[in-house]
Amino acid sequence: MNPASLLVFDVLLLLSIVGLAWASLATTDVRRSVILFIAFGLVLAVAWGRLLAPDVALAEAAIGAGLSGALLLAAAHRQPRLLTPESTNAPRNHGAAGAGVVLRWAVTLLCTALAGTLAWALLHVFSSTPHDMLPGAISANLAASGVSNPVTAVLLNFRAYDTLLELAVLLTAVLGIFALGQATPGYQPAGPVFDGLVRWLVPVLILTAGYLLWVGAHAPGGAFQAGAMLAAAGVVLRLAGRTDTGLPEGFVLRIVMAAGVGVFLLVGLALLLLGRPFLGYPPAWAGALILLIETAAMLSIAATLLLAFLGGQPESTGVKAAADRQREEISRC
Amino acid sequence: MTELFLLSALGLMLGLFLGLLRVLLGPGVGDRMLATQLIGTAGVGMLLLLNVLLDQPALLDVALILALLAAVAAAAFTGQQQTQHD
Amino acid sequence: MLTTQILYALTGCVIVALGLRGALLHASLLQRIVAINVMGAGVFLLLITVAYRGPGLAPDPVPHALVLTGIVVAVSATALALALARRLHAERDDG
Amino acid sequence: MINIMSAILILAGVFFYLAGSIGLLRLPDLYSRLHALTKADNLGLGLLAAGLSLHSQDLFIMLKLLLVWLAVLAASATSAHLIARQARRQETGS
Repeated sequence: MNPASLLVFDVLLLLSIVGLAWASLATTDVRRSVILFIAFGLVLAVAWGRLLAPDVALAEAAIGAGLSGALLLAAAHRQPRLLTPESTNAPRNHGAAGAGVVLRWAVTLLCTALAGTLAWALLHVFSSTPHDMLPGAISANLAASGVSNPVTAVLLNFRAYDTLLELAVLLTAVLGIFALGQATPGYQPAGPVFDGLVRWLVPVLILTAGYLLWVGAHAPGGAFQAGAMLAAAGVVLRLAGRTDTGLPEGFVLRIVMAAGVGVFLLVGLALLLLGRPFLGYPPAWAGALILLIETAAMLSIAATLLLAFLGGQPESTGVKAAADRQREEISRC
Repeated sequence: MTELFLLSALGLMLGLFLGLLRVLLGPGVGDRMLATQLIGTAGVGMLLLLNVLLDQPALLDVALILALLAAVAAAAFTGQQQTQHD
Repeated sequence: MLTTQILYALTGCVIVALGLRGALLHASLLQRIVAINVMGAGVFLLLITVAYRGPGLAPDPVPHALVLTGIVVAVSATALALALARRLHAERDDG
Repeated sequence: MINIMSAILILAGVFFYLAGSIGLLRLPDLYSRLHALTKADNLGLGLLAAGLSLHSQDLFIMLKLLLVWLAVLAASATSAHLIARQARRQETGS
């Protein structure tokens, strides 16, 4: 491979990344900013692929370019008023809206200084002799981890604590969203062309989720990417104007939301009872346990991301809605 | 063959920059969204080429997901939310 | 020390600075959220660059796992921030 | 022989892609730009995928490449339709 032309490719890729980031933040038009941010995510996915990080590229393609983009676009579409400076009519906000030239320059200077410091620190890291202890330890223990994809091994075995806590963070975020208000209103039917797309896209997304979950054991993929694909299927249904996005309701929804953390904890505690360290899988069982945890985590992540897109508790349609209405009537009497 | 793949990737990169210009110039939001679609296709193409160049078969999956989710952003962009309470 | 690493790392630093500047200076809540996401992407770029070992060599999987976690946490934090912004909007309209 | 075929297909794909991007940049209004995009997506990526599947000569990879192309095709057709409809809606002011 000719390194010189790959270098040209790298430079152009990085220029487009910086250009998109700058352009996305230089405008005050919210929708333009969000569209540029989506393009930024698309190019970033290519950069992850270029840096031999296909796991991250998968997540970026599914979440960074897809779900975050849809989330931000829907918000920009919904409330252009709140999100543009004109709406900040309260007097205390005037300073922020028309930040003085001095302030602007001071902040710019500070950020430049930060970038310089970061760059200096990183160059220092790169020029020192590489410490290969951690990657060495991982490849030495990979055979006993139950999976052969090193990233999955780190996430679900060597650093399983981190992933458990991350799932707890996701759960907390959804509970926070629930506490803040109701779901955003549904969408109008999107018409026959988009319906035609939905008819094949949703099954393909669900199939892809299953494929990514399974393949995560030995190749890039795993619960996070699979969960994002499932959530994307729900988002597509929602955008097409369906009220039913495949989310369960009431008690079952709560179980699905907590499944990731719950199964993870149960496995950890069961192992403690069996006299092993918390989440220290016996090598013979590791593969199966990881698949079990990942399946539960995928369902939780999918529910979390879809609820995040809805922006609150979904309006219930079935039995629970009827019960709620009844309760309301009783309290009115 | 490797040279050809690299050259093609650079060609797609050139197209991406042209799309970038359209994203920056606008003028309408629709134009920008359209150019973002073009950038997405360039991304898919580059991932297909990098998959061979860097010998990373998983990049095919990345390209597939990028392609599958391309329509989601457009739908979110054009979707009309029912006006109930805001 | 690889030229690729230096290039990507410097870009990461620039993105972090751009994102931080945007988050501090923008008046619009949604644009601040976008700016924080850009800043996060810069941090991810730095981490992935540190993991990169050169062509044909297996990169360090630990930063990859960190970034994977980071992407998912970032999107849920974004959703929470958007819900918060929506609530602020509703409150301001009432009051 | 197969290498030459695949090279021709890939180069043709890049050519059509570039033609599409130039069209997107040079054409005067949104609707004609929509037209340019389909060149890039349908033909450009299709030829590129065809060239790469000739190169790989692996049935599984060929199927995946076909799937990628079909996904891009359907997604770009749908989003082009949605964007055009949105633009019409704004023009007619409803």
